[in-house]
Amino acid sequence: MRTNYLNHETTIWSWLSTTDHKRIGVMFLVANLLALLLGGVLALVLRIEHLTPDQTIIDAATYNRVFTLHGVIMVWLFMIPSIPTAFGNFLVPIMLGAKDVAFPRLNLASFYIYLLGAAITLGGAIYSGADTGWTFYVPYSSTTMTPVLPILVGVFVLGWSTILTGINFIVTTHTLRARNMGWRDIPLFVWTIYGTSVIQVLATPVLAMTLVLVAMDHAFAWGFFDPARGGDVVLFQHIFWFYSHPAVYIMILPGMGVVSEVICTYARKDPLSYTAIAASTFGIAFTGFLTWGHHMFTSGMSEFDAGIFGVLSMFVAIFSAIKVFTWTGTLYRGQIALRSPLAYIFTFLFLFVFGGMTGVAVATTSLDVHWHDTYFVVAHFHFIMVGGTLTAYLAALNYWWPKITGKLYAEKWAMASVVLTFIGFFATFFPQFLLGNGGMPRRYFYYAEHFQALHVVSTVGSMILASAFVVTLLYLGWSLFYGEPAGDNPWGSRSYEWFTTSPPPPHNFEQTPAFGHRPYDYHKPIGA
Amino acid sequence: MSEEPQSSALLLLIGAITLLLVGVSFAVSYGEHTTWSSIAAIGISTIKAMLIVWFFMEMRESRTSVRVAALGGLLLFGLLLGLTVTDVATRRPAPLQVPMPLHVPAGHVD
Amino acid sequence: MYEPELELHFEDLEKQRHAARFGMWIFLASELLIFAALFALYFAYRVHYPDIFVEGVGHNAKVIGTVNTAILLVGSTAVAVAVNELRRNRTRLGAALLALCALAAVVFLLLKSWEYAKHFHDGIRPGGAGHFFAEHPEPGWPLFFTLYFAMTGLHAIHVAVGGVIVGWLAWWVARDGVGRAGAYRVELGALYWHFVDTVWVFLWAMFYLMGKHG
Amino acid sequence: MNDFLRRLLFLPDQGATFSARVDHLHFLVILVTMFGATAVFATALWFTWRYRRRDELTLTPLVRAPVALELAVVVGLFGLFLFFWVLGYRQYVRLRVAPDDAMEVYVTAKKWMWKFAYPDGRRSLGVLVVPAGRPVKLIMTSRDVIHSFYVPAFRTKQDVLPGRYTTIWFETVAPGVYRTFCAEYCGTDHSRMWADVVALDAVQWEAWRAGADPSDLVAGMLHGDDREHGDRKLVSVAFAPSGVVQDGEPVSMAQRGLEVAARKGCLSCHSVDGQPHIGPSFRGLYGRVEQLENGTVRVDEAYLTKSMMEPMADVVRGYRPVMPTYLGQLQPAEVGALLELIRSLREPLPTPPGIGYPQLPTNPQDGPAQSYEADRGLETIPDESLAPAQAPAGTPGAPAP
Repeated sequence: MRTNYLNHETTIWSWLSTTDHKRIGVMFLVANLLALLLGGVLALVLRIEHLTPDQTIIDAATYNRVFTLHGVIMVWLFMIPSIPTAFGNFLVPIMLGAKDVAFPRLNLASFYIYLLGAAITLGGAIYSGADTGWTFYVPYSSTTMTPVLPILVGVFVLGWSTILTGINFIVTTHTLRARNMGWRDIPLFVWTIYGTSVIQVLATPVLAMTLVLVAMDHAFAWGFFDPARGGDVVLFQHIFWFYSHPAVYIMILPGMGVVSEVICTYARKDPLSYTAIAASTFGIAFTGFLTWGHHMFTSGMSEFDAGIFGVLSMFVAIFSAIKVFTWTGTLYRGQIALRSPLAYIFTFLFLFVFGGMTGVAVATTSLDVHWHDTYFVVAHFHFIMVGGTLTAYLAALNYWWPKITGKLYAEKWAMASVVLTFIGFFATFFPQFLLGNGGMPRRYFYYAEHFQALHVVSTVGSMILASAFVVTLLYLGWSLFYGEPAGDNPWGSRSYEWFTTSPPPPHNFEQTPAFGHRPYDYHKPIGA
Repeated sequence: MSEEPQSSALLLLIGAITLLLVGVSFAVSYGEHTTWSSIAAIGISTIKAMLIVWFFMEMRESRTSVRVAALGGLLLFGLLLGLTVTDVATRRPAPLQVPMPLHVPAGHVD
Repeated sequence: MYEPELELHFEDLEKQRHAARFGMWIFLASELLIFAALFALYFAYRVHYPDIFVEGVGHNAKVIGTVNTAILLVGSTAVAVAVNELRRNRTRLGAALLALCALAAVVFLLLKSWEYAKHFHDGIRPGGAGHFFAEHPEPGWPLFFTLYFAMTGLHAIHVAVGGVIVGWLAWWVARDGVGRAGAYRVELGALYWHFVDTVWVFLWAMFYLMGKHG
Repeated sequence: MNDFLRRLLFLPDQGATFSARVDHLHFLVILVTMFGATAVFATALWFTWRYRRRDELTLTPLVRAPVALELAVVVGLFGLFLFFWVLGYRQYVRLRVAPDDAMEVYVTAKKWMWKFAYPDGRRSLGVLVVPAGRPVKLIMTSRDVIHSFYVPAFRTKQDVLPGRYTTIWFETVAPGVYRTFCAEYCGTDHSRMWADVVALDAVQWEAWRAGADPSDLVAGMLHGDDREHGDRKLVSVAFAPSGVVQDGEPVSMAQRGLEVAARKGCLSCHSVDGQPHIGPSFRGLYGRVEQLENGTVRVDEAYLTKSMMEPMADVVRGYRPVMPTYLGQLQPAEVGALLELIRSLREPLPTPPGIGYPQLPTNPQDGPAQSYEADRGLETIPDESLAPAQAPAGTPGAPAP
């Protein structure tokens, strides 16, 4: 058995003190999955509670804490770190032909900062949890009796972990590319991780300051936003959403990177236009910063500003549309093998475009007035986050599983979980669009009777979705022990990470790589 | 970020200019018209900041990637400032800040 | 004579130096955006309460602010020249100038704490506590001073960190006889100090110049 | 077509004049976007079938999208999105800016209840009575955290901010009862913070202004589903209104007492949830032993009735003697209802009363601050002083601010 990064040293301390980006990636992968399961359980509690209009299993105060924790855990412990820290850490250095990231020790530090932040947040949750929602709107968050401080501090610490990871990836992409690898030769996944890191580095500091201001308001009553002392609560929403809208692009961009990789490999075809995909990544990254105001159309912001934000929001939709157009175009005249990762990507394609289009509808200012803070918006962002990023995460998990563990998994079980995921997802969240249209507000414990039918359908759907994740864990766990060994390149891909052994050796390549071909030139035989 | 040293005299001169600008903006601030003196204060501060960044932080010889990083940060800084202040400035009717609880003078009709 | 060792995964020293500098500049961009939230609050509240902010500036000690600005600029110039001299292998002069800049940081913090003490004495405390706000009950006053304490306080923390960094660099340069090869590490500390100085230049204008004089 | 799509998308009744227009834009945008989404997915599926992998070796052609096609897609989509924005923004401005002749009502949002104060001094809790067919402009503010006045049937919503006025307007199309929700998360009972907009036709509106009880007027409107007004069902989606009028169940004495307290202005000095105010809070008052200037008294029906009729007799220590007398103002049934209300609030609220800003005493040596106003030297302002005009003779006006 050749020495690889898994078996060349196997003591616990070798894992905990490693600076090998692959091991850090695997540790992040495990941490992300745990966070996903915890957030998922909380989501199931919420759904079961909504089976009846009045109290079903928990009371109003507990319900408020559960949806706050569901939001905080899913956003900061799973969605934002998921693909960049797990797959970005593991793959970006290999895809660039480098031995490791630019600052290996900083990489390990950001993992431990992530664990510290997670510990503080979950500690605060277990202690008694906050009931402010993951958005911490003032003045409720500064006057509530529930202890908001631990969660604020926890998220503050998590923010620093993402900033450090972001700096690491940017510098790695700039300085550690293989000798003959120009900017047009790097895989598309690296482009999206690079774009995500730019947003992480430039947006997260504003979140850090926002959390500090809320903590000062809550703990010492400094009254930055205290209306009794002349404060203006809408200003909090400005600096909060200045971070939180780019944050949703931090969540979706890596997913788009996975889509580009998987489509090109399984269609065995060059992307329709490499520059279009790479450039639209930066289009999304930059215009993502311009559009935060569309979260505040009904918040008392001036109509003039609402108009500016409405127009700017339309720019972002354009770059997503370019990506979708290019992906669909890549399938044209390809050799498409419909395996489970590509099936996940089709789920992504349908749900992301469906969810994205409702985003355009919500950005049409007057329609947002009816939909704001209702289940329509809940459905919209779940279509993008669960339908988009989570399916891309599962696709990445299946696609790079042979490279990470060196084992293959049972294809038909994987296909079963894809179908289950799609059915479960659609049954859960499509009724919520109708609930939103019907006028059911968000974060409602008690609701009007005539919404109950749709809530029951949604709860049943969430059960199916949960079962899909269980199936995924089962067949991947099975393949860990009993899967037959995967070759270096089981899917026949031209991307660079498949040109080293799987699992890769400690320093990624036996000899420093000089790739003779570009990552997607499927129109030429290998090595020509 | 080159390796050959630039002339220290130039750096000292730039330092002197910034100190001079400190004196100028100190004097200007005593002007009667506060709005104009405020704009002048911000303007002179911007000049000082550009001098520091261009010479002291050697942006002059930096590679493009460094310039893009600096410009990106600055652009987003201005974006947050600009759109937030536009909101507050263009609110209709003028932002009516009232102490809490509300004190409505008799006969006041909004 | 100090010789930086080549990290294993960089091909050559030039790439390693550029990686360090570029990483530092990205870090400074993220630091700038930490201040962005507070600057946004300042200008938004200035639009809400223009006259209170103009009058509030009058309550700040303009002369001390100006002296502080001069001190930081002297520190910046010293650090810039120090980096330059180190490239000419003049280690002793470089170490001395770095020490001067660390001293500037200490003096700045002393003056700043004296200013805070004066405010506390006048009954101005963050959050609108203190008898000053009983005499000036209009809403907006607490905001101006809370923002003043928050922004200058955050900046003072950055000056303290900058002072420690430059002080440590001065000691390290003197001890290891750092010359041309190690100058790029001193440069990182210098970049951080210059950033802190640039932020103060604007804070000084906003809290000491943009309003009626005291 | 309009009604078919409205029911298909589970949209509530189109209660306000601009609801129909908003819905038409809604149908346009949803249909176009869903068509786009299905088209993309169908193309992808078709390509997957048409170009399915036949063997492992054949190379695929290098297909570059012609720049013209790429540009066409970008410009086309951007044009479509901008077109949506132009339509949407024009409607948004019309949604936000009220017509000048609109009737004004002051709204106060408070932790988990809506209070309405009419310019002529009339006040009501949880039920906003408006004339159908006339524009109504609500001038809203909040006493504690951000709430949001959301009427699904009118397709409009506006956050209610503490420390600032925000306005919302609508013009109801037909008489009816339209359920109103709080749409901005505001705490434990955020999901129970409902209200009802009751639109009355001209005759009933005049009856209400003359003092008729809204519950009698609305009761006729609620029962009998055949009350068709043209093609539109009168009551929007069979909502059961909360607040004053219960659909079917008898109105409990305590509930009626709360309504009387609101209408007679008791709530302007006495809070129901334990918050300190000008008068002692009703919450946890019944059965307590109160300290008077000299001696003590146990709070029972006799003391309460005596205090209503001769307020100056036994004033609880620490409260200013400002309560006006209600002698001759209250019918016996109303007095009974008020007593029932105070009796029903006997045990204090589970959550600590008076969730407010942590009090920062102005001068440490002054000792604990009494309330926001005293602490900052502002004179105390009663809660219900919102209505600007002088209250008519019938109802005792709030003590002068």
